[in-house]
Amino acid sequence: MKKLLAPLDNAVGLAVLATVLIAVGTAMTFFYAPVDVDGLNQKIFYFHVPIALTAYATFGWGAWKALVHLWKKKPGADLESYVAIHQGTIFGALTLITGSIWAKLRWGHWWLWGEKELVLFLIIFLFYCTYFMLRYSIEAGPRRANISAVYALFGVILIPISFLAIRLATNYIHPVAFTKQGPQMAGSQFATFMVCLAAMWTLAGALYRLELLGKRLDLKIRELRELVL
Amino acid sequence: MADTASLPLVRAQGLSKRYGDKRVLSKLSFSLQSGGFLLVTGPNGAGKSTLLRLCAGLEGPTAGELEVGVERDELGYLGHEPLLYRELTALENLELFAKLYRVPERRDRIHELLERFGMWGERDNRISTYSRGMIQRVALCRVLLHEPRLLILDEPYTALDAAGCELLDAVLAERRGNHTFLVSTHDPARIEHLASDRLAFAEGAAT
Amino acid sequence: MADTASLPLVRAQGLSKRYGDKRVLSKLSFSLQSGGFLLVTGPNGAGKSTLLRLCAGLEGPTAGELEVGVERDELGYLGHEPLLYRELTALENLELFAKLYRVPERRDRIHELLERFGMWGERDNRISTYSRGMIQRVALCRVLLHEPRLLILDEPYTALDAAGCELLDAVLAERRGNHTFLVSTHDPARIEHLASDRLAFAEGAAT
Amino acid sequence: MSAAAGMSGRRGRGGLVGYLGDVATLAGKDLRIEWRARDTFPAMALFVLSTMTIFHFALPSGSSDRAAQGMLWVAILFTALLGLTRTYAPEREQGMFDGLLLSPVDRSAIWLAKVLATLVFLAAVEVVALLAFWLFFAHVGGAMIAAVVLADIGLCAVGALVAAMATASRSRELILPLLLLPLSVPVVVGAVGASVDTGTGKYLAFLALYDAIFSLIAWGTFEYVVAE
Amino acid sequence: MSAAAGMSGRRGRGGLVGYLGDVATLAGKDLRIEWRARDTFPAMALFVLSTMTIFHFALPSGSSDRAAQGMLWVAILFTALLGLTRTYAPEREQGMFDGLLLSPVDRSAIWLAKVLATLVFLAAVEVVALLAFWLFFAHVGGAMIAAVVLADIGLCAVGALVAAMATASRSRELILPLLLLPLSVPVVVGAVGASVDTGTGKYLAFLALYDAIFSLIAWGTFEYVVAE
Ligand code: HEM
Ligand SMILES: Nc1ncnc2c1ncn2[C@@H]1O[C@H](COP(=O)(O)OP(=O)(O)OP(=O)(O)O)[C@@H](O)[C@H]1O
Ligand SMILES: Nc1ncnc2c1ncn2[C@@H]1O[C@H](COP(=O)(O)OP(=O)(O)OP(=O)(O)O)[C@@H](O)[C@H]1O
Ligand SMILES: [Mg+2]
Ligand SMILES: [Mg+2]
Repeated sequence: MKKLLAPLDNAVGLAVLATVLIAVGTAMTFFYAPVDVDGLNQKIFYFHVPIALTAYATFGWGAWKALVHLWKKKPGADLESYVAIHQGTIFGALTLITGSIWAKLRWGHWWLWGEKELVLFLIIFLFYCTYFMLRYSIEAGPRRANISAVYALFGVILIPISFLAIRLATNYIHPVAFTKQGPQMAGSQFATFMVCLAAMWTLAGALYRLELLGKRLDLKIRELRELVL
Repeated sequence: MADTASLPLVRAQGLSKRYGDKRVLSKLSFSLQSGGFLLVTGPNGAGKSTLLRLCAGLEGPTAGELEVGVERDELGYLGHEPLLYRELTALENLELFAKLYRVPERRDRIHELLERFGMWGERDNRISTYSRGMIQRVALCRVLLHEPRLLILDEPYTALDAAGCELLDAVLAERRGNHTFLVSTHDPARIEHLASDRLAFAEGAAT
Repeated sequence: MADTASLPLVRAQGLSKRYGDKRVLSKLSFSLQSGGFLLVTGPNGAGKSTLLRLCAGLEGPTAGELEVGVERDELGYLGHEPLLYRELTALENLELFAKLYRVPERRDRIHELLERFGMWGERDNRISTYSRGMIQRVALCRVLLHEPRLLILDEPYTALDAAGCELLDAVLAERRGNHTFLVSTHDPARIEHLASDRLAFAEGAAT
Repeated sequence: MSAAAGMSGRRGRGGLVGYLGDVATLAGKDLRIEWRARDTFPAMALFVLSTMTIFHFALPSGSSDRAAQGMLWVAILFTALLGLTRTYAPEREQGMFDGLLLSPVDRSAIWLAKVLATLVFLAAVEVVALLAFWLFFAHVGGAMIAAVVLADIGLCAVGALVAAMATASRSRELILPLLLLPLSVPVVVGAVGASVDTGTGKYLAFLALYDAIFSLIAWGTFEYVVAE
Repeated sequence: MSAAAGMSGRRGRGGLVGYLGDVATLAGKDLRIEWRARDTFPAMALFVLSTMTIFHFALPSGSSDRAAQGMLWVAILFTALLGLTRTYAPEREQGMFDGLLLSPVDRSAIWLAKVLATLVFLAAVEVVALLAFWLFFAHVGGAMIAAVVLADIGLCAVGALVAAMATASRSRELILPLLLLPLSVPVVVGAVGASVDTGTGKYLAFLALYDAIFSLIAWGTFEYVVAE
C-alpha cells in the first residue's frame, strides 16, 4: 500500500498521474457525460467546479501547514504553507476565468456584481493576493513566517464565515449542485465530475511538489554559498 | 539558586547574525558569569548594538546558540532609542513601566531615581519637550527602575554632560558585583576598571 | 565683500526664547566674527541646541535680535537628527542635497567625502540599515558637502568611534579660520584649542 | 529562535487579576496619549460626517432605506479603518514596540489593551454618526445599535491584530485597508442585514459568532505577530 | 519672524530652469522613496478593487448607473486620501522638514514636487481603477477620463498643501481627511456630474476652474504653511 502511494509523494509521479487523469477526464467530459439541458457550454462545469474546489483545498492545506508552523515550530512548514497558497491563488484565478466564460455564455455578462457569491469569491481572491504583498514587504525571517502563518489561518476561517454571512440572506442565482439531498445530477455526470476533480487535485499536488522542490533547492544553494564564502 | 554566581548568565556559542547578505556577527563565542561586567568595544558598524539586541532577545540569531539565563522582568535594556513615550511625561512613563514590572513601592522608587538623575523638577513635562541629555537621563531611570539582574547598556554615556557622566559612573560602580553588566562604549577608558571581561570587535564598516 | 572678516557674521542682542511658560534662553548677547569659532558648553537642558536651532533659522526667537549674515546655501547645520532620508542610500542622499545646493563637480566631491569618512564601501546601502556611528558620519558628509561659510554643529562627536573623532578633529582644524563655526559639545577639552570664543551656559534642567 | 523565547514573564504576576491590571494600565496609556496628542475624537467624528456628505452627493436622491443604511455602514467602516491606521502609531514612531516586548507583560495583553482603547474611540464617534443618521436619514432602532456595538467589537478585535501585522511590513498604513477590508465583509453583511432585513435576531447572532471566533484567534495569535 | 526669513536661496540659482530642476530632483526623490519602501502602486490598485467590491455588500443590488459612478468616485477619493496621508511621511518621521527648509530651494518647489509625485501615483492607480470599472460596470468615455484627470490635479494640489498643514498640526493623518474632504466636495460633485449628467462641458469647465484657483492659492501660500 505504501509503495502504491509513493508516487503521490513524488513530483514526477504526480505529474504523470495528473496528465493521465486530465486526459481521461477530458475524454469523459466530451464523449461520456450526456449533454445537459444547458447545451454544450455546460461542459465547462467539469473544469470550473473542480478548479474552484481545488483552490479551496489548497487554501485549506496552506492553513494547515501554517498551523503546523505555529504550533509545532516545524522548519519548512512556512515554505509549504506559502507554496500551497500560491497554488491556491493560481487556481482561484482560473476559477474566476472559467466562471466568467461560463457566465458570458449562460447569463450574457462576464460578471454580475449583483451576485454576492461571485463578489465574495473575488474578495477572497483579493485577500490572498494581499498575502503576497504582506509577505514580500516583511524582511525574511521568523517574524515573516509567523505573520504569514497567522494570515493564512485567518483566511481559512474567513471563507466559511463569509459564506455563512451571505447565506443568511437567501437569493442568489449562482447554482448549487450539491445539496443536502446529494448531487443533483446523473450518475455518468457525477462520475465524470469525480474524475475531473481527482485530475485537478493531482495537478495541484504536482505543481505544489514542483514549486517546493525549486524553492528548497534555492535555499540549499544559498546555504552552500554561505558556507563557502 | 545557591550557586548562581558560578554559572554563566549569558553564554554564546558560534553566534552569527546576518542581515540579508550582510554578515554582521560571525561565530562569536563568549560567556558572562553572573555578577560579571562585559565591556564591548569596537569601531562604528562593528556589531556592538546588534550583539546587545540579540542578548536582550529583541532579535534572533541567524546561527549558533545564545542562552540568556534571566526572565524578562529581570532584564534591563538601554538601546540607541530611549524607549519612552514622547507624549507622556517622565513621571507617567516611569509609572507605566513600574506597574508593568510590578515594582514594589513604586512612588518612592520613582521619586528616588528621578531625584538622583536630576529630573524630579521636570517630572511633569512631556518627554517630547526634553533636551537630548534629559531624555537619556530618564531612559536610565527606566532601565534601573526594577533593579534588573542583567543590565544591557548600549553607549549609556551618550548625550550626558559631565555631571551626568559622573553620576552614571557612581551608579554602575554601586551595582558592580550584584548585577551582571553588558555595556558597549566608545570611551572604554571611563569604565575599564569595572570590567571583568572584554569583547573587542576588530573591524567595522567604516574602517 | 572685502572686509567681511572683520564684520560679525552672527550677532545676538538680548536674545530670548520661551516655550510656553518655560524660559530657555534669556537676554543672551554675543557676536561671532567671520572666521571665528564659538564653543558652546553647558549642562543638559541648558539651551545649547535651542540656540543653535535659532541661529540656523529653524526657529524664531521670542524676543531680542538675531542677525545671521549668510544665505541659506552658505549654511551647514548638524543637529541631533541626522537629516537624511532613511529609505535612501548614502549616495542618493548626498546626490540629492548636492543637486539642491548646486555643488559643482558633484560626483567627485561626494566620492571624496565618503571616502574620507570611511563610508564609500557602504554607499549603496540604505541609511536605515546603518549603525548609529555610520549615520553620524554620513550626516557630517552632508553638512560639509557644499563647504558652507557658517557651520553649526550640535555635539558633532556623538556616536563616533576613536578613529571617527580624530577624523573630525582634523576636518575642523583644516577649516578653522576659513569657515565660521558654532559648535556645542559636552567634551570641550577635545576642541578647546580651536575655539576663538566661548559661551558657557551655567545651569540646565538637570542640575 | 530568539534568545528570549524561553523567558516567560508570567511567573508570579498575579494571575487573571494581574493580567487584567496590565490590560487596564496599557489601555489607559493609549487613551491618554490619544487624548493628549492626537485629537482623534473630533477628527474622526467630523470625518464620518464628511463621508456621509460625500455619499449624499455621489448617490442618487430618493434612495431606498437599504441604500441609506449601506451608506452609514460604509462610512463607519472607513472611519474605523482610519482610526485603526493610527493604532500603533506611538509604538512605531517612537520605537516603543521594543519597550513593550521587553516588559514582562503577556503579549496578548498588549492586543487586548489596543482593542479596548480603539473601541472607546470608535464608540464615541458612532454616537455622533448615529445621531446624524437619525436626524437626516432614518430612524435608529435598538437592533441597529446592537449591530453597531457587535460590529465594532469585531472590527477592533481583527483590526488591532492586523494593524500589528501592517506595522511589521514596509507598507504600513497602505496595507492595512487591504488586510482589513476582506475580513470585514462578514461584519458589513451582518450589520446591514441586522439593521434592514427581517429576522434581525439571526444576523445579530451571526455578528456575535464572528466576534467570538475572531477575537479568540486574534488573542491567541497576537504573540506570533509581534515577536519572533 | 525667523532669523533665516531674510535669507533667500534664489540668488543665482538659474531662474526658471533651476527652479524646475529642483522640482524634478525633489519629485524624483519622493517617487524613489515611495517605490522602494511602500509598494504604493500595487497596494493602491488592490485597495481600489477591494473598495469597489465591498460597496456591493453594503449597497443594494441593482443600483443605478449613477450609483455605480458614485461608488467609483468614492473609491477614487479614498484612494487619493490614503496616498495623500503618506505624502509627507518621509519628511515627518525622519525630521526631514528641517533638512528641506534649510536647503536653498524655493519652498514652493517642495509643494510642486509633492503634487507631481502624488499625481504620478494617483494616475497610475486610476488607470487600474478605470480599467476595472470599464470591464465590470460601464463604458468609460472621454468625458469621464477628462474628469478624472482634472479631479486628480485638484485633489493633489489641495492635498499637498493640506497635508503640510496637517503635518504641522498635532493630529497629522487624522486631520487631513477632515481638511481635505470639505475641500474635495466640489471636485466630487463636478466629477460625478461630468461623468453622468448631460452638459458635460460645464462640469469640466468647473473642474478646470477649481484646479486653477486652488493650485494658485496653494502655490502662493505653501511657504507660509511650512516656515515660521
Ligand atoms: C465569474 C463567475 C463565477 C465564479 C467566480 C464562480 C465561482 C465558483 C466557486 C468559488 C465555486 C465553488 C463552491 C461554491 O461556491 O459553491 C463554484 C461552484 C459552482 N459554480 Fe461557479 N462561479 C462563477 C460562474 C458560474 C456560472 C456562470 C455557473 C453556471 C451557470 C456556475 C456554476 C457552478 C456550479 C454548478 C458550481 C458547483 C456548486 C456546488 O458546489 O454546489 N458558476 N463557482
Ligand atoms: N537592519 C539591518 N539591515 C542591514 N544591515 C544592518 C542592519 N542593522 C545593522 N546592520 C549592519 O550591521 C553592522 C553593525 O551594526 P551595529 O549597529 O551593531 O554597529 P555598532 O557596533 O553598534 O556601531 P556604532 O558604534 O556605530 O553604534 C553595520 O554595518 C550595519 O550596517
Ligand atoms: N519644544 C519645546 N517645548 C518646551 N520646552 C522645550 C522645547 N524644546 C526644548 N525645551 C526645553 O528647553 C531646554 C533646553 O533644551 P536644549 O535642547 O536646548 O538643551 P541642550 O543644552 O541642548 O541640552 P543637551 O545637552 O541635553 O542636549 C530644556 O529644558 C528643554 O526642556
Ligand atoms: Mg551601536
Ligand atoms: Mg542638545
